Amino acid sequence: MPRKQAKPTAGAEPADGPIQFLSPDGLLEPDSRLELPPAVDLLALYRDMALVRRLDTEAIALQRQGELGLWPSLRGQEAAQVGAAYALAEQDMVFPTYREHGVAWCRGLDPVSLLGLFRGSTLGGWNPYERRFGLYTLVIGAQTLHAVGYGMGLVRDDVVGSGDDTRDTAVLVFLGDGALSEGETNEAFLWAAAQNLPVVFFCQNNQWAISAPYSVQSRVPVAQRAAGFGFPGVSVDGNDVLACLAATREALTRARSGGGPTLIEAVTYRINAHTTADDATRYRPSAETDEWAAKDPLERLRLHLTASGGVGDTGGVGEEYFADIERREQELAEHLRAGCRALPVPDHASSFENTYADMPAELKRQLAEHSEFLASGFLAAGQEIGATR
Amino acid sequence: MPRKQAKPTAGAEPADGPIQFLSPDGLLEPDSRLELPPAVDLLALYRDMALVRRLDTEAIALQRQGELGLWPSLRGQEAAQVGAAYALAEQDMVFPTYREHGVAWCRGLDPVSLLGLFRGSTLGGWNPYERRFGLYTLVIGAQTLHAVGYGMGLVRDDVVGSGDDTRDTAVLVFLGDGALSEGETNEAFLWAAAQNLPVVFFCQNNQWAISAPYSVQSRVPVAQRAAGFGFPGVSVDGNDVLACLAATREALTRARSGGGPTLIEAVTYRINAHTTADDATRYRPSAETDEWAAKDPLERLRLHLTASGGVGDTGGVGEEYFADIERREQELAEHLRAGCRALPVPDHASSFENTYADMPAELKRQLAEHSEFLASGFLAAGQEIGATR
Amino acid sequence: MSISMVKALNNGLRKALADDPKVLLMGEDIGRLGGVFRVTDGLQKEFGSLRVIDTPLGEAGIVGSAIGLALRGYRPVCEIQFDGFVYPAVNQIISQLAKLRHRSGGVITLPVVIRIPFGGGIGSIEHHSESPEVYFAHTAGLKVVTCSNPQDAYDMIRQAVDDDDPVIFLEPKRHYWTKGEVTDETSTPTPFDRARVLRAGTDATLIAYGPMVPAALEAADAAAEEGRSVEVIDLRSLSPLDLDTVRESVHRTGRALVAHEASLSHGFGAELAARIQQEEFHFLEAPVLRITGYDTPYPPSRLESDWLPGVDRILDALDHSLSY
Amino acid sequence: MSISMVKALNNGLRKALADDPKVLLMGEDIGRLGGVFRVTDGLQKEFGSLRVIDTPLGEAGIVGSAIGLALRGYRPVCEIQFDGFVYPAVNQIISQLAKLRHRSGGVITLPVVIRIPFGGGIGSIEHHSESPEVYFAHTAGLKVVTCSNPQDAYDMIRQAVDDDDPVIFLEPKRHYWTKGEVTDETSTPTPFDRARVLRAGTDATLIAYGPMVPAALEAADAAAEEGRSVEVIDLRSLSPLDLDTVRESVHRTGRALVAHEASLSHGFGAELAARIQQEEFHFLEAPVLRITGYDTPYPPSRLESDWLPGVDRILDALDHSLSY
Ligand SMILES: Cc1ncc(C[n+]2csc(CCOP(=O)(O)OP(=O)(O)O)c2C)c(N)n1
Ligand SMILES: Cc1ncc(C[n+]2csc(CCOP(=O)(O)OP(=O)(O)O)c2C)c(N)n1
Ligand SMILES: [Mg+2]
Ligand SMILES: [Mg+2]
Repeated sequence: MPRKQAKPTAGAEPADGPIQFLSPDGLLEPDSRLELPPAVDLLALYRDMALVRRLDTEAIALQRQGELGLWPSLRGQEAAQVGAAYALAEQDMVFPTYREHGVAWCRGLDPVSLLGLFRGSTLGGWNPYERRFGLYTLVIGAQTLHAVGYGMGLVRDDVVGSGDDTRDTAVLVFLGDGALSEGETNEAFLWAAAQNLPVVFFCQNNQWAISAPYSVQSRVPVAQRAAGFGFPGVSVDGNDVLACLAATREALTRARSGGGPTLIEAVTYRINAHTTADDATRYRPSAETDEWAAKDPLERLRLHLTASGGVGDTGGVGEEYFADIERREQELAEHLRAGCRALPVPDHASSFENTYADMPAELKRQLAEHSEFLASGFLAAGQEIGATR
Repeated sequence: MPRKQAKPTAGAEPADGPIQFLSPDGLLEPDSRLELPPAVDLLALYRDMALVRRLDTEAIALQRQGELGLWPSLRGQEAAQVGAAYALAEQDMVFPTYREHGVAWCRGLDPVSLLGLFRGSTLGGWNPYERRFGLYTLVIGAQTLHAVGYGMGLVRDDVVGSGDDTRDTAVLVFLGDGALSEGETNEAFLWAAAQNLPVVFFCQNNQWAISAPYSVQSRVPVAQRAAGFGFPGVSVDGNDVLACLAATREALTRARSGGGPTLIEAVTYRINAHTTADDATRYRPSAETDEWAAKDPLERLRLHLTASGGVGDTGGVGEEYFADIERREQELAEHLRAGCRALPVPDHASSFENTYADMPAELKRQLAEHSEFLASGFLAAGQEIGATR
Repeated sequence: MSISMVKALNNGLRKALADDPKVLLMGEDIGRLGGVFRVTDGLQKEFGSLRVIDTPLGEAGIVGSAIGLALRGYRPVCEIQFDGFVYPAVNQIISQLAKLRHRSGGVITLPVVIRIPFGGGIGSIEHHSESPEVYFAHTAGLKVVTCSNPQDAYDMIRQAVDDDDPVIFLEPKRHYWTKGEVTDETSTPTPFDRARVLRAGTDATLIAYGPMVPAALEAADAAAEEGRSVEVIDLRSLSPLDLDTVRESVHRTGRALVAHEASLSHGFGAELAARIQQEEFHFLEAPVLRITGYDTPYPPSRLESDWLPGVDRILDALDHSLSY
Repeated sequence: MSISMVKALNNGLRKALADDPKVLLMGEDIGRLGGVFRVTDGLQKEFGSLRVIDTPLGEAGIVGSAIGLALRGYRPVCEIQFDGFVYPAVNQIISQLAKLRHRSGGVITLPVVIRIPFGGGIGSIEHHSESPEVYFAHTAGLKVVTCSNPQDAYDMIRQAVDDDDPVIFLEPKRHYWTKGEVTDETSTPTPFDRARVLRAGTDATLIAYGPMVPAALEAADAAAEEGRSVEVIDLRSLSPLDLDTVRESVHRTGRALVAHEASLSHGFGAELAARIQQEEFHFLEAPVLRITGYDTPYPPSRLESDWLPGVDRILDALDHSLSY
């Protein structure tokens, strides 16, 4: 498959509003505020977005089948996540919320590992050090401070602004529009600013925090928040994978080189309900969802790729490319289904383990008592233990 | 005593930096960014600043004599506090930190009531509803959210933007530069902004949070923080009582009329140590303190008042004015000394009372047990009870 | 009328809003959505968005501004979406809400209710199944109550709103959908700070609250079949503690067991055991036993029915108690 | 060498910083000023401002960023300026710090120490005399320790820094200036999770920790003059609890008393009482008694010596215990 590079077609540029390269019709246009990234593999980008969407769709299906307790869908946010992830260097560290399945995918995590938390078979699911992708954080905003501390560690490790590209490191931390309202998030902003830390805050403003529209949180755009703390804020079309990639790349490069933090607002939309447990029809009109569906991040890139002359000089992309993606999607779906069902139900002892580095005597006693109880005659009647609903 | 009004003398205006009307040399100059308040009783302002300084000096003396456990001095911040307080309408509500003795004074509190908290004879000291002056808040930032809630109440009481000056009400909440870093303060900012609440945040940037210079908290000026949340921020010379008054008056007027919150930064200086328990020589050079002493807020107004032609058309203020202030200061000092020593040592039962609206049975039992213990033979040896240091 | 606990709470809140214009509800997603558990369903529509307030996403802000509202004469009822999200509000709860009456010598009254769906057993992910009651019960100045059935839910939420002290109102989320008869307001409900004997017995006293009450009753039923007479007490109020009711019972039975979901160490049972052993020292025939969650974080949901104390562990403990 | 507890902590932290470049100190005013109690005096000068960090004024930020630093391989020691200011950090402590090892199946190790000067008796204003130990001891995943003398302060702070679990390190501020012999590092200190019998006795066991230990010893002295032999245990570790040492003692003496400053209800003594009455049921000659602060906010300083439990109340309780 040829490595396709983005090259802008001529056209008017938007005067303000979020930075956008790729319009909903698939037209690629420059934007004076940001350089179009020079080396981008559009075909890979599209493929990953498509696979991530499939991952999401499959997880929803698994939830419906009762295999997962819950699933927070990323549908509509593929461009934001894949674009941001493509800007990462291997050594960069990522702190996600609970919705960054697309980033996890691009980081190379086995997608099955994302399911355990929602299946209730684990509280974690992967080794955060292996792919430099932190555990999902459900407490809104909490991870922003972990990112700050990690960034403080990078400074102390002397891997910021050394000039060595393979060493210099940044932190990319994700947050939602709702998370902007937590005190902890704002503390993270000010620590990062005051200490000029290599932390990029990537806020997916998907317009909703469960049922709260963005207007409940703020009357000014997300990116403006950063100025108040003294660091740059930038707003990009979150459904334009190129804009997301370009802005994140610029911010991460600055962060690695010692230029400090950036807040990126990716203006996007949560197409599905908050999670599979939510009913979005109670609080938002379907017209809004329809409007955003027309700005679909995958569709615009597909249009661009298939338009004659749309990608570089090679003309439109052919059917075999899409067929290949479809094949990979099928494989992925099967992998997820099989992997999900095969996720081990943890041993009862695992509830006790790793509470401390070494299990304290009292906890050992509790575990022994519990094991004995489970092994005792009571186990026979043990169907009803616990969940007396 | 004649009611003296501020009238600007001609002169250059500062291009940027904090808004200033009254220079350290006592020259009154206009500032294009803010209108000089039309009706200001400069003599009253100066007198209150002088009395407030004396209050502070006396409290420090009382602490040295062992009558108070601690005292947070306001020295250097008299203009900020008195200026802000003069902008209040009677119906406005004030939420202070622990250093707003000057505001308390202007609100008409008996200054003796300020001493109880620091003498350890009470945890409060006054009725916050009487003079619409909240209790001192020692937990940094906590009061900012109370101000927000109170402002929400005002909106619901329909006393915001009704157009009736005697009814429309605002909240003035004080905070320090250090308080800008607490998550709760930032939540207060965003709630006030998103709901357009009638809350004026008055930040005395006295350059220090105990030993932390402002640069530890932020790399941009205080007032800039507000823009990030979408409301106006303004910076004034905190040692210029007229600038403080004018900016607060403008902000409170806007708030009362439904125009939403404002953040005011009063750039000033904490001349003394953080409290009487602190040793500022450990962390800041005396040269800095000297520099700020030259910008003394009282001195500049005194210079202005005594300069021939300095106040309106009536010429310099005469000796009898200052003699009168001195008399009042003496009275105040005696009142404080006598009042402090006369503050009642609370009854042991008071520790138990008012924990709940009605004392629960268990607490009654504890109180009875405690009273019995105190009345028992053990009381004889009771000198050592408690503080085994 | 047989309704769910959710509906009972909804009715109670509606009544509170209708009775007193100073009552406000505030929290994340409580308006349009009606709360993630629908406890406030329809109330914003009925009372408007100034009285049923969709707040920004910040728990410190919710409780801190509720304090300010109370200072202005309002009676705010805050919803914390899940037990595990109350911690950002702990500073305002412990340092401000609990203390301002005392600090002000009784001048300040803060009739703030903080509703928290709590406990496990519904298959949730982490932070959604916590039992934080002791953090609040240990804090002087707060009242802490919990209901175990729709009638209590209806009565107690109204009593909490009427109360002049700050009340932490814990709702056992796994019983949200349990239905029960709820009679209307003509009845005179038990004061919400009193425990209630749900089942009389003579061999042992089983004390529970909120989520564990149905299991306690079930255990007593099972024990009865084996000829053991277990008295079951629903504490209802965790602070203040209705020790009289507990003592009267244990004094008779000589045996006490306490069940709760929270971790054993420093869980609610510790205080009960400490009280009972002190007050009924000469009358206890067995030590006070505790049937509780373990000293670990709440487990992933596939393990929760294993981890949570249930009927069988209660019966096991009962055997143990009776063996003394 | 006889030094104060402040100096002992200072020496311990200096040693920890010198021994391991990954050790960092962070907190408000800990650098130039050396902390409001001077525990970190001189350390920033010696180790630089990248290792001894003056942080912004935000406790959530301090603990949250300490977690991030630990994720990057550092061993941060946070100072919370006073007990009453730890609450803004409680969300990070309870939901993140305590749980991440468990959540990650043991992959994540967070060797974070949170130092908190705690307790009353120094004439401070409110929020400066709190005893929040139970909030942490009830939270699985945290270790909670406290020292009562300079030698322990020196040893235990180093053990806390070396420990791979998060440690809440409570410093009894009213004994900060108490001097005591401190031997250097050649000694082999008692593991910091073990209690220590400070004084042997046969008639009753008096259990204390941190601020109350000197009063407990004094009370035992006074009792000895009246011919009563009181064994005094300094718990040192509040979580995990060294129950073995407690049981062994109470088993012999048959009587237990617990003293602490925190409020009675759900205070630390509750758990001790619950354990002891269960484990030593047949050996107790009197109920476990608690000598504690009352169920009120901490009083203004003019009342604190009245409110705080002291030698006389301990002796009173001892009489009571022996009267059974
Ligand atoms: C501290 C905290 N409070 C409340 C919640 C409940 N909650 C879960 S997701 C959510 C909305 C988050 O919105 P946003 O930050 O915009 O992220 P999105 O879900 O849109 O990706 C809320 C309120 C939580 N997880 N944590
Ligand atoms: C939540 C909290 N953390 C820490 C403290 C300890 N403390 C008391 S005053 C202070 C500095 C406050 O500085 P600033 O806000 O600038 O007010 P200033 O004292 O200068 O008036 C600190 C850290 C506190 N009172 N509350
Ligand atoms: Mg969102
Ligand atoms: Mg300051």
